[in-house]
Amino acid sequence: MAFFVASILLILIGLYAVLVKRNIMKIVIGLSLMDTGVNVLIISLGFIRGRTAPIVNIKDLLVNTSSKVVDPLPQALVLTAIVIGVAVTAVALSIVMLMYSKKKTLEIEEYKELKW
Amino acid sequence: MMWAKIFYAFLALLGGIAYGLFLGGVSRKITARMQNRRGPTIWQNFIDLWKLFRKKTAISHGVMFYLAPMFRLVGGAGTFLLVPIVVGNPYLSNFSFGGDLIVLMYFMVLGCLGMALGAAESGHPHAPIGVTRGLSQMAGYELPFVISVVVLMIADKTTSIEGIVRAQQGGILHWHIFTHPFAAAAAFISLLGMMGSYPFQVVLAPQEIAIGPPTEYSSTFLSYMFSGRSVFAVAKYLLFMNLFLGGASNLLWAFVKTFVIFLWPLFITNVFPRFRLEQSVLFFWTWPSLFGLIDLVRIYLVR
Amino acid sequence: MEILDKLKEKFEILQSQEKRKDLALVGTTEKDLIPLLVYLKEYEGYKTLVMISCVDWIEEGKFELVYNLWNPSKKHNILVKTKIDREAPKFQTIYKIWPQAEAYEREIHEMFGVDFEGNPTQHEELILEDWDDIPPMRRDFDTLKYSMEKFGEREPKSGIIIRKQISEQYDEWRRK
Amino acid sequence: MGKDKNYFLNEKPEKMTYGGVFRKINDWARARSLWVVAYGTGCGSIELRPTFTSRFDAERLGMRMVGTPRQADVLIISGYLTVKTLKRVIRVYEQMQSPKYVVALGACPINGGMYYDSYNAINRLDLYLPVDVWITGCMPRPEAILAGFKRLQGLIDSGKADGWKKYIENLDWYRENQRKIIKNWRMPNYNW
Amino acid sequence: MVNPIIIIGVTLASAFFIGILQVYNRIWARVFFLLTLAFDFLVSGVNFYGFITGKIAKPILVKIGGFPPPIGINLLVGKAEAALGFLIFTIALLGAIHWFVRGLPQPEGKALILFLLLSLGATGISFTGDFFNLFVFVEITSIAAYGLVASSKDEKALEAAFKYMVIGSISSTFILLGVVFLYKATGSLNMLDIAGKLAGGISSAVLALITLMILAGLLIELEVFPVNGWALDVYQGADPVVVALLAGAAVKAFYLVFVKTAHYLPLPSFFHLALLFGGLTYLVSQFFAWRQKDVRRLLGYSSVAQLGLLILVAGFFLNPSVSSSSRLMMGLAMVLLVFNHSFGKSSLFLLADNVKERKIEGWRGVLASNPVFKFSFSTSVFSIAGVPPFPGFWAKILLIFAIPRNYSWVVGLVLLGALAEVVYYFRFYRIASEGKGKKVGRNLASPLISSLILIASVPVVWGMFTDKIHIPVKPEILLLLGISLLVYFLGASRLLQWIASLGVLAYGIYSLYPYIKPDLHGFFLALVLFGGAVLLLATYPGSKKLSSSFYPAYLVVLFSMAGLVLSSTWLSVFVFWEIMSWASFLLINMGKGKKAAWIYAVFSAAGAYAMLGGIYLLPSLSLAPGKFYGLLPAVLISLAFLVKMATSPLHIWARDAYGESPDEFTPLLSGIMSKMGVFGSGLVFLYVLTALSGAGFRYLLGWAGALTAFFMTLLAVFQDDLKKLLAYSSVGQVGYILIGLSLFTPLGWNAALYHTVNHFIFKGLLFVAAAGIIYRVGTSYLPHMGGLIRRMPLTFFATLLAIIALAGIPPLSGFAAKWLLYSALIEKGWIFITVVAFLASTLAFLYCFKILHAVFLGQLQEENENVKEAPWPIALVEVILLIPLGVLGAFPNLLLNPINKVLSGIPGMENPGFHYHKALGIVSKLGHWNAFFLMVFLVGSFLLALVFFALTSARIRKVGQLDVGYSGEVPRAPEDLHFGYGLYDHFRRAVKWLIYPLVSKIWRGIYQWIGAFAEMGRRIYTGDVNTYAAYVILISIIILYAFTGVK
Repeated sequence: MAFFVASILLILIGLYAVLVKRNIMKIVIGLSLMDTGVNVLIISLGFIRGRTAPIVNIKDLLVNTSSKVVDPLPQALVLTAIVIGVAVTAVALSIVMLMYSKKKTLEIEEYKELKW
Repeated sequence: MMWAKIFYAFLALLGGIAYGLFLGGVSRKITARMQNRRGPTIWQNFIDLWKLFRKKTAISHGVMFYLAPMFRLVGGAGTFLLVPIVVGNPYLSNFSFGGDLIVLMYFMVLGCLGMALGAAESGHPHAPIGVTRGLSQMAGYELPFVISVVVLMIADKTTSIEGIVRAQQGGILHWHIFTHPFAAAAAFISLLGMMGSYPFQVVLAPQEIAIGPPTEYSSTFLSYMFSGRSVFAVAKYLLFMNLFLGGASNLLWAFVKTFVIFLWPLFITNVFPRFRLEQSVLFFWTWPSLFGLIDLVRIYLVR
Repeated sequence: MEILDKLKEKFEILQSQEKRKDLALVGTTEKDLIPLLVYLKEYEGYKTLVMISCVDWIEEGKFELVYNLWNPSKKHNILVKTKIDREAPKFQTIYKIWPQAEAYEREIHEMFGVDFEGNPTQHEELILEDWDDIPPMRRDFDTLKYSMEKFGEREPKSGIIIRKQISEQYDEWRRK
Repeated sequence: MGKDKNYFLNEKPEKMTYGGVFRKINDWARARSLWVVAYGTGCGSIELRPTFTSRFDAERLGMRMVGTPRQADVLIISGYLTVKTLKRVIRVYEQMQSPKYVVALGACPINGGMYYDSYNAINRLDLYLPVDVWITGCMPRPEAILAGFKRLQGLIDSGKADGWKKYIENLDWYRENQRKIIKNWRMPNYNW
Repeated sequence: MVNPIIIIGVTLASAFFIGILQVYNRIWARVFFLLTLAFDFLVSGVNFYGFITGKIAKPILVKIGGFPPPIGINLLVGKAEAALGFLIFTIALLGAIHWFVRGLPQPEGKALILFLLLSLGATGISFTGDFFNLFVFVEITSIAAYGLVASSKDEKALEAAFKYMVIGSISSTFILLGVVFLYKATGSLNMLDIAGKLAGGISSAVLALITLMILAGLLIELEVFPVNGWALDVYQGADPVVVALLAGAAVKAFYLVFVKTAHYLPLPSFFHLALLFGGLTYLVSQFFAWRQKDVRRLLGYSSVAQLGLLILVAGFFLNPSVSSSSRLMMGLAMVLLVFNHSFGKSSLFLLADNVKERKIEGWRGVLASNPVFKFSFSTSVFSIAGVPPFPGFWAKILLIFAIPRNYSWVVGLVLLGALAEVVYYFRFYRIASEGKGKKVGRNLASPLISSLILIASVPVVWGMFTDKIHIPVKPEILLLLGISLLVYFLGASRLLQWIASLGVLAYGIYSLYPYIKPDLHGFFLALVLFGGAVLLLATYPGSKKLSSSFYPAYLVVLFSMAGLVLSSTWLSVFVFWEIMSWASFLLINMGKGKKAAWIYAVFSAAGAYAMLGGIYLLPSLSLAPGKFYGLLPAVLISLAFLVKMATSPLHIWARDAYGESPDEFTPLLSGIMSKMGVFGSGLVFLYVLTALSGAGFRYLLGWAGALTAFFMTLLAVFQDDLKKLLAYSSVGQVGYILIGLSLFTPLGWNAALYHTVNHFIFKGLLFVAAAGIIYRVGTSYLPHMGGLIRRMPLTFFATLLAIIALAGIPPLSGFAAKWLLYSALIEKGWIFITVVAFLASTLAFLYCFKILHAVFLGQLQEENENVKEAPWPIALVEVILLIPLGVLGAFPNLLLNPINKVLSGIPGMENPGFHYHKALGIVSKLGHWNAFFLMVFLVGSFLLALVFFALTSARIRKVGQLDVGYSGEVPRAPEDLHFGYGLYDHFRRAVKWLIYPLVSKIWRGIYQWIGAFAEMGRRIYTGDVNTYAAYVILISIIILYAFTGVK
């Protein structure tokens, strides 16, 4: 249960960074924080008290594993979610790099040309 | 039967032209007397007409210029013939079977518009100036006249002149001048505009635009216009007699009543200076129209 | 008049005379005339140019141009005169200073033949249309002969010389 | 139509008969209703004002002032004529419709009057226009003018007032005289 | 049937292969890229074709990795998914073509890969049947989109990409959370499986919350109102090809998923959610685009609005309480809207890429120089704005009639939005078509798309007229409309086109002749056909620079009017009314006044949409006298007709539209098209209002007609342009017809129908004569004409008779209408209206004289010296139209008898209110008028006077033009004497207070006010990422809170 609350907190922190910070690098960091928060949340959803990780590598887990193992599906989902989070952060950083090369500043005020 | 009607109508037309010229002579005499001078003989208009008619040479500016006097004469004569002199009498009701009051109101314009086009083709700037002034002033005095005519039509529930005259039979008090005084007032004020007499003498304005539209007309053309205008005047007097003074039971009464109506614009014309055009239009759209509206509302409420 | 003294210092005044309390006369050279006029207009308040007239001194072979100015505030008139050569009468226009001068100069040109450079309409006919002789106001122009020849011989009563007859009557009248 | 084309009556109007059964009546009517063109050419036109208004009232004779030469019968030359005014007077005269009459007031049209030696004023009017009635006086008073009009009416009645016929018949003589003093008929544009 | 997994597999593989190949040989990489796209296009095409022709009955289920649905991930490809797949790859292929034509952004390889990934992602989103798989494809599409948007490397693009990335990640976070919680709640990820579990509708609050979280994520992607700041910046900043792919394809995939999610997770309050956000976005974005300066941002607003509309449609489509027939129509409307928007919008974005200018002002004159650009630009703009033949128009009709009766206010909202769309799109079209010419880049893709739109609209039109909505129409009309479009291809010489169109019209008359029966429809059909034929005759020697598409548009207008008149239901009235309005807009746009055409388009669109709203409110669509359907439908429907008749408050478009339209078209516009307004108003009085109930409304219309007659005539007096003067006078005369109609008495309708024919004759004649004059003199400015009677005598005679008829002076036919009208007015007792009508007809004399004097009489100017008579076709038409004026003047019963026959068919109009008396002519209860006698009397006495004059007159001498009494002076030139300018300045001083342009000031005020409101409203998009993110969070909280309440 603690994991659940922690992940929500993590997401909120990330969200706070995105909403308030004026520095685009900090916004990207906020985003990745939110992403990890979500991943932790997914894992905590699948957690059943008193069971172990669904890695069937030791013998005693081979028989009726379904009762001894935590729900394996969220684990699988998280794997792809992490990969996607990495991809998104990579693209985001490349965009930030290009923006910095163009205007030599990370201040969000400079990037408000498109409005109304 | 039709040929007899036409013959009598032709006689009535000649009588109308003569009466018009006579009234013209009388008006010149009265105007002279009011200006403390002897003035011409009563028959002066006849002499002028004859002189113009027998002039030796004339000039023409084009086809429309050439036809305009005929338009004027035919327009005047047509208006005269559409108005019955004595209602009911087969010989003196002219061609009133041809059309009712609405036809007459549109017919009055034919003569003026025809003459206006001929004068405009003369190429002299005075002509269009005079015509535009005349038409604008017509827009002015047409409003009170229309209001009073509509009042009569709605009151008597007919649009034919005979119907209106029959509605006024039976004693002086039935005449529309007494039953609808305000409408009559509006109409008589607009009569001043129609006659083009002095407060509204904008069309011919001798001082400003040298006789206005007929500037370039001469000799025989002018005689046709002259007779057309005088018979047109008589037609208006007859119309007002039929609309407001209960029509005439016989020819004598017709002369008397038309002469009275003839005197009304005459006295006004000799004592007033000339309005500018916008003053005359605004005058017509305010005071006489208000009189007319009073009667119009009265009719609307009564109905 | 102090106005005349003031002018004397500033301009080369050939002749100055005070004809009446409200009328003075000043004669200057051809060169000094226009500056004098401008000075009078701007500084002395002679706002109005009443008229320009021309006198034909045939004996001296000179035309005399007289400019009449009027000072509305002081109610005072001043005549400014100059003499120009008669054979080739030429003078500058003052049309730019007083616009109405254009018409005056045009008339003088028509009547005397004085050529005002710069006047835009001086060659247009003003009064004499179709004129075919020397300018009529010149003293060497005989109007009677021109009139008789152009407008037709008037049948005079026999033996009467018109010009003499009128002048005699005039003398008798003066003597009475 | 060039700008300065000459719009004058140059071709000769064909002859006109002047007789017929109604001539007496027509002449009677023409005499009784003379319309004068309101064109004051000289100092005499101030005399016409009292003639036509209340004091002397020429309307008694059936005379009326009209604005345009087209409708007029009588052209009153009321004073000296310079070359400039003569041009306009001739043009007005030609715009009038015949039968038309000319009345000359004052001494100047007769023999140049006091301007006999002027370089500008003409000496004899009837060299240029046919004149029916001369009214002498260095500007005749309205009574004299009215007498003149009565005389004109008499002439018209008797059919002798045929100045307009004379003008048509020997137009060349008149034109030749006119050309002597009028070089060209183009008139300057006085827009000042 | 090809297994859809191939598309995904092949595209993915080739994307990475290109990455490698690109290093060695760039050309090969490009070829390979195009090959993959073509392959995908073919495969999706085959699937789509299979579904369309029914070969593939049920949806294809693809099990990935062999696992059955609830466990393994699977692709579920139904009819909608196949269609969307095909759409995505079509747009992608066309976008790619444009890229190659225009030049790829550097670095080339990466752009190609991202392009493939984007299209792959979009297809994946629509195909997948599993929620988590959906999240994965959403992420693939988003990442590819971030990359592509950033690929053009200028500040604007980078800024847009950054904002897109920030908001995109937030929305995908929402989706991911939703999906996972969904798994937690339902224990499954497969869509069908979950749908099975929640078939009974979501009862628990938690489930509702979860569904809303997913929907919120999707709504952010679907650019809903407050949160679409990022989308607008992307549309404005990014490379137009990318935007075309995004707006055209990617967003549609999200939309499909949004509909499927809402379908599988049946949330009770979903309908209200969709209604709120869809409607809000649609309406607000349309008005925000009102005064947009930047072209791409304007297109952005328009595409956001279209998406809002689609969300609204989805709301109704999935609403359980909606009847099955309207659900079918809503579905059809959805499909049409999706296709129409994708094609139209992507083509517009590609065109925007061609013109380097960003600001609208820069686009001035773009259409003038290159026809291909003009074709594709016009087709795309018209199809999006909902102009008839294109699918957008039919979608709008289906949408309107699918909305259930208790949500009628939504119809109002949709129509208002559509009107706003017309305003700003046609303002854009006006600016583009004004000005001389401007070079534009080469573009191959958008003409392809535009021709696709044209091809696609043919089956849609066929469908609409045959089965779906079944708008009953005479087959000849459709055939004739088709043929008249073919005339365009004879574009060689004007003469050939003229003769061809005459032939087509003759065939049209031949085929439609049996329909001319003695009823209201037959009467107006005769007017349209025969009147149109006469006016078409006069169009031949048109002005040099008239475009070659004049005659097809002219024929389309004619036959659409014929269709309108023959229609038996209100819907077909609306359809042909729209075809007529837009075809006439094209014709007016060919004249010199583009602004006039724009105002005309806006007003007629407003009228048409009001009519559509009114028709929606009618219980039955058939043209049959029903009971009183209430005032609102009557007012709304008659609004369209009043606009066309330019009645007083709605008249401001008339002067410039008539004045600046091509001279050849104006006779038709004023002669016949304004009569369609008369026909419509007649229908409204007959079939919507019953005699008793509509009295108040008719009295109001009577006053409107009277005031129109008065003010328009008064304004006509002071006009100095010939055609504008005739325009005002034409509108004024139509005011009289409106008075006659609104009397609703036999005599009144007699007057109205008589005046309809009369007005066609003399107004057609006047405009044809005006065309002849302008053709010869070169200008329509009155003071430059004068004295033309000497050069154009026939035109003068024709104009003279037309003017006498117009003024209503007795001998000619015009008077009959006036006499009938006044008798009817007095008989009915509307006395104040009679007075105003009389005064108006008196004022008519003023401009009658002005026309004749300023053009024909007075002095002939020097420059008009060698003007010849009007060209022979115009002279011929003048003579043709002259004859009826005289004949009808003498024998009015020639026209009154057929009108009586027409009216006798209508209940309550049997006795005509007058009869014929041998001696007195026409006798009504009130008065009499003997037309024949008056004509004989006038002509006879005129000839008599003429002969008497000729015999006794003095010798008359013809005198030159300048020989006038000019106080002795000689006038130097004609213009010294000609008085053609400021003829009524003295009258203007008297009525200055009456002609103050109050109404046009009000309309301009409204336009300005809405513009200002939109200007203020747009300020919420501050361009700052933080505020955008704040909006997103705020809105999602609102969604989660407000809509979980399980009602």
